[in-house]
Amino acid sequence: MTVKRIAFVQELLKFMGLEGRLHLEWISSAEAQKYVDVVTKFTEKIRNMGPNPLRAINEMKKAG
Amino acid sequence: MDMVKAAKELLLQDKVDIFLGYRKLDGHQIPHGFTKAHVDDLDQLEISLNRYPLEKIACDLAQKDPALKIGILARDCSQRALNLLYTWDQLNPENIETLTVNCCPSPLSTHGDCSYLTPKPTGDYKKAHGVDYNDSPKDFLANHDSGERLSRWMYEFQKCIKCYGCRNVCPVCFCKECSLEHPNLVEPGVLPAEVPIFHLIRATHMAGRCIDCGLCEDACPAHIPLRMLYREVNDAVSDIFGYVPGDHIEKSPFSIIGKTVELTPAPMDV
Amino acid sequence: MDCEFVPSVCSYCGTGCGVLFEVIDGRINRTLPLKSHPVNQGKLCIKGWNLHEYINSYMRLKGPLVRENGRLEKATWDEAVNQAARRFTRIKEEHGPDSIGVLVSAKITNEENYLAQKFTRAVIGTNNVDHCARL
Amino acid sequence: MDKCIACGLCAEKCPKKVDDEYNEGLGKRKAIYVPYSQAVPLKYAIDDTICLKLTKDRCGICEKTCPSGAINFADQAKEKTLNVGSIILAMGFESFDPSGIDSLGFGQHPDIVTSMGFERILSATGPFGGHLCLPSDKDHEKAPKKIAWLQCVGSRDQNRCSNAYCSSVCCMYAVKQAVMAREHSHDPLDCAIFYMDMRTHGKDFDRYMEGAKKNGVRFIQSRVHSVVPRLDHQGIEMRFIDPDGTIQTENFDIVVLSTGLQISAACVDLANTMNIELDHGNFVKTDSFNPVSTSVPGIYACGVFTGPKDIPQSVMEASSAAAAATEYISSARHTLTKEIVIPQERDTEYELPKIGVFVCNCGTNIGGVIDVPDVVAYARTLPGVTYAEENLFTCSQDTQDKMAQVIKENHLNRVVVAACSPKTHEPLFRQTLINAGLNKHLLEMANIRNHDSWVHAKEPARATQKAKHLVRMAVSKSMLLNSLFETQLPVTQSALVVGGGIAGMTAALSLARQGFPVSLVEREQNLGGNARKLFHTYMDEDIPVQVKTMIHQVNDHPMIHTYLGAVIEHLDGFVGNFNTTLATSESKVTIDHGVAILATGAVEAKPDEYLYGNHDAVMTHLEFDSLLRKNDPMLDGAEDIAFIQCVGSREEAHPYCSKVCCTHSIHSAVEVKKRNPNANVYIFYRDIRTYGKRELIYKQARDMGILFFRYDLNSKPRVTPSGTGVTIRILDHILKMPVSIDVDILCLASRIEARDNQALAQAFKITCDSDGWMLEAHQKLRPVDFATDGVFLCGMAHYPKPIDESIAQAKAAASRAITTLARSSISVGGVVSRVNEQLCSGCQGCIEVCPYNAIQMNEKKHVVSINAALCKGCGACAAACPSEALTLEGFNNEQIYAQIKSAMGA
Repeated sequence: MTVKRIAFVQELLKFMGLEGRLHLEWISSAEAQKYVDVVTKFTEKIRNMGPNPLRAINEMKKAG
Repeated sequence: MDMVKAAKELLLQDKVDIFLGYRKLDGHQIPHGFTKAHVDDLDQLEISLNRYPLEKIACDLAQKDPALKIGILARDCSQRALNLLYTWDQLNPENIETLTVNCCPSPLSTHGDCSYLTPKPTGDYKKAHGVDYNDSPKDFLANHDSGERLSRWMYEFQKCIKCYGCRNVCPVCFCKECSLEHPNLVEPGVLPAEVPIFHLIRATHMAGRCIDCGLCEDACPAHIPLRMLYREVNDAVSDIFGYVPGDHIEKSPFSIIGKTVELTPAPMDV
Repeated sequence: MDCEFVPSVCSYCGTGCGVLFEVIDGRINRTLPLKSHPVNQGKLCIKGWNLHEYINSYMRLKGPLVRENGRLEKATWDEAVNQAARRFTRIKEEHGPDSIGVLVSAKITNEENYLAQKFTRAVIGTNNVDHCARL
Repeated sequence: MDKCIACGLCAEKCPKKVDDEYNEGLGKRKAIYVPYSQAVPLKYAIDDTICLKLTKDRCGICEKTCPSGAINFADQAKEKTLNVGSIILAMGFESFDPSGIDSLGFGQHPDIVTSMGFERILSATGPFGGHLCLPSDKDHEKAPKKIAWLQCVGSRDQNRCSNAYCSSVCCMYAVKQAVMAREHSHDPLDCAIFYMDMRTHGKDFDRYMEGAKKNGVRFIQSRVHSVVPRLDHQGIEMRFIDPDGTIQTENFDIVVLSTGLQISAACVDLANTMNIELDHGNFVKTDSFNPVSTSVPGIYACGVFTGPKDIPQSVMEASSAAAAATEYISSARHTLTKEIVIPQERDTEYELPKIGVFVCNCGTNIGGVIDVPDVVAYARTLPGVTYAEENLFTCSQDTQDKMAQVIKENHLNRVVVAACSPKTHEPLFRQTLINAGLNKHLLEMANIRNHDSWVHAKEPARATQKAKHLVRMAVSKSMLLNSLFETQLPVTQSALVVGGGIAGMTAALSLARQGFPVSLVEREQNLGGNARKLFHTYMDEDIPVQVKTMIHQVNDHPMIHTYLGAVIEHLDGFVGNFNTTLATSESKVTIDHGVAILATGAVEAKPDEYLYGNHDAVMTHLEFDSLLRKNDPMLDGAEDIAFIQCVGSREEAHPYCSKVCCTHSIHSAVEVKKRNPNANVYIFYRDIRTYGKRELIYKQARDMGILFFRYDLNSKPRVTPSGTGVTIRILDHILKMPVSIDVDILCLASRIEARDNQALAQAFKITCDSDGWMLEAHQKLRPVDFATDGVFLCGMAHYPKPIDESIAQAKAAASRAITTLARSSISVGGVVSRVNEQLCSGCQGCIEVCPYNAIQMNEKKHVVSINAALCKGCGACAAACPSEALTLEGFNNEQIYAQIKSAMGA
């Protein structure tokens, strides 16, 4: 179920120009190293993508 | 007119208790529920170029009386909407009779009289900064890079005045409580709405549901190209799951657990 | 079961959008935009979409109520009007006419609105009058 | 041991290292250690053979580092005496040690490993963290490109070891390891399995093997002659004869020896002490009709100790042994139970939140990294918090008592414990709340150990910050917590058993012997099912005689009511409270029952090939058994008899193995040969699957001169009529020549086919798989349960199986059923889903996603309703509902949003 929803939302976000910001990975509680690797890699990836463009838009809007 | 005769027959032979169609009142083509008691009113039956969500009205009626037999003037999109509402148990197919109206061109008929077939005019500014009504999702994706897609959609979304018209007019929006009114998701009383959360919530909820009738886009006072957005939603659902809402009576892949779809999560590319 | 549609004009503001009431068995159930109306062309704002809600609202006031000992009690029109007149007169005498303001509503007719401003200016004697739909 | 909190400081400091036997010597462990990461209870143990303190009275550093004073070097082994009514032996097996077989090279090269060793290599908790690499590579980086598995190492072998039996599980685990190794590997990996017969006879196993084949795992039918480490260190050389008869040499990076299962000397000793009879393979001697009973009354055995078997069968036998062990001592049930006195629960509904926050130091586990006093001070500033303190060990008994005291004195009505994982300690803290007179659901935990101090040990300042965030989130959720209540529903303490074959009768008898009334329903006019048509088991037990005894026992038992010629017409209710309407030809009966066991069996399919139905000489097994039973003259006159295996099984339309036919055919063949030693008996097969102890009868058959011909699916035997007999033509795979054999009787090992269980499945809300077999809750761990509570399965309705396995499963089903029946009531509620009928639009999106069938549609109101007795609180429905009409109690949207908001508001 999760994989279906995520696959769809990933498509939708891509269409909106927000691709790559959602990721799904199955990690069992026994796979500590995999968890660390995935989270580190994803954090790094998001950091490289720069600040959240939506935050800027919403702040601009609030300021009028 | 054959249509009138057929509708009269439905009422007179008690096949339906009420027939939903259109009539002209004060110069406006508006929906009307024809009954056996006033069967001659059917002489005024119109097909109407202005489409209203007759299926939603049928739901309203069915909710008040689940046993009510309803006749309905059905375009292709209505037929899809009805199928979807059958799927989700909002209408009982045994209680619905349809009179089909030619609208979208099909192999059976060469012409269609639906106003939605003509392209909508898109202004120059919208073409330059927003999203063209008449673009196909695939072209839009191909012709604009990621940053531009975002800025174009945000341009469209930030016009939203949160009238909820898109939801209110939608023939397949039947939930009693709507996530768009959930204070934790969409902050009430705040305008403009935080982008793009309102529209993304709606888009996700339309997945596996949107029957592409275009009434939402028509009802939008801010001219947001909603039909094009939900077409992308439909494309995604059909590409991933091979499911076309309203095509037949079958629950959406998001409501079926199990092996029907075998997907693996997309890899993370850095 | 009867189901008819009644075209009307939105009463919330001065724009005058065309609306269509879905009336099931004599009870208004839903508002739709009137697609062929020249003003709004099938679109509505959030207020217009919910135009039908107040008519059957359980919170709607259907008769005069007078507050007695901190509680609202049902009263006749005469009692209510007399009490209001008495209190307004006293307030005006003690604090002057500008201590009173009148807010009128879009949900009453033009004529009633006219009367309200006439009442405010001529009877009470102040220009403190306003309307909720000053778009 | 009570004091150990498994912080691991002792092992960190311990200076003594040895090879870790759990990782098959591929890694190291300390002298103070946790034997394996899933150990329950999670406590450290000292290896007294190597501990410096215990062996040489030096060191003792662990005692100094232990923060909770859990180490006691003076602890001695103690002798205890227990008085028990029954004993169950479940002592398991040891993996065959291949060091003695020189030709396999084990111990001569680090990259030749046993299957157990390879299992550890693939495991995330294994020596290389789940990274597939060459054990010979010191850096654990070099990945293998080619891996070979050698089957039957220490099994089916009386030359190089004395294990004549088949170990039953190695074929399947080798396939699994090959598939998993390929998944683990980043580069394409060549996996080859060298085998004699592929014995993947379990449920869905053949499908798995075919999938592996399709994905490129190579299966080579060959017994490998020798495994030689190459002198140039370029892998391992294997020499073998391929199916065409040519000698081949191939190099592999890793060679896995699929070692068999055997009984350890210690187990044999214990068995001898107990006077339990063992068989040739040192397994406990059992019979088909009492598969878990040993030769000593009152002592039962299960698992590999009674014969080689896989996990599902072991689990079944375990439950089965429990049933057998309790059958004769059931009168003692509940005689030693003690009642717990629970304090009156305080009504907190109209109180303002008064939150108490307890932050745990966990010795130095948390306190060593996080500034706990700072977190406590911060917690005091949070809205709603009226009390906050730190504990050294929140989970210790004295702290528990103190907490209960604090809760009472300060009138706390919400409790936040910032400590470890709710997985391990939530039940404990819930008990503390109960003891303090609070509803146990008014507890929220913040995991500042596993999620914080352990992973951010190097950044104490930021870890403290994160601890504050976690506490703030927990506090904001706890503010919205409600008391949740459980109600008690009475249980109808009787059972319904559907199906009166061997499995159904066994289950009914087991339940009745344990004191529970049983309604046994059989569709036919008599009991016994398929077993009435069978001849002998492979152990030469007379099946019809045994079945007759069983039918007598059923008919004579006062607790069993049998309904013959009856079908289930309607079923209502749920676990503990079922209500079934039965229809017989004359009347209708309504039965109330608490549980149901489905034992509807299976049928022998009628073949549509090999002239079956068109020639009198061609028959199925059941028909052949009837000849044997009646000593039919047709048998005496037959000089040549043939058997064709896999008729309708393991084909595209029916891709499963019928499991019993190889043994059945061989046993019949042996019987024929015994009656007429001059008869020629031929068996045409694809893989001979005489698993476990059944291998011995295969050996016997070969010794008696029965001829075996292997055929492929794409070159099946061709059968043509010739007079009173038939002619079988086949391409012999050794001679590479067509062979033609005239026989008088041809017996077809026809497929076992599932019954049409659709109506039953619908009534009991269970599912059947694509082959028609009923689908259990979990193929390995819950083989007799359904996802629907209170319904159990056994016998061939689950999958084709021989009598001993059917009986084991039937007793297991009875045992599982008794876990419900033995209680007078079940509690319902707590963390379950709830429907807000006002918001439900009746779209039924939730019904499809509920894995437990706990949601029904209320047609009248056009809304759904949840059966709290069936709901397991998974939350799938809450996620599926578009209107948030369904919420999961204790995890409702408000609570979760409060947590998210509080996390974002940092």
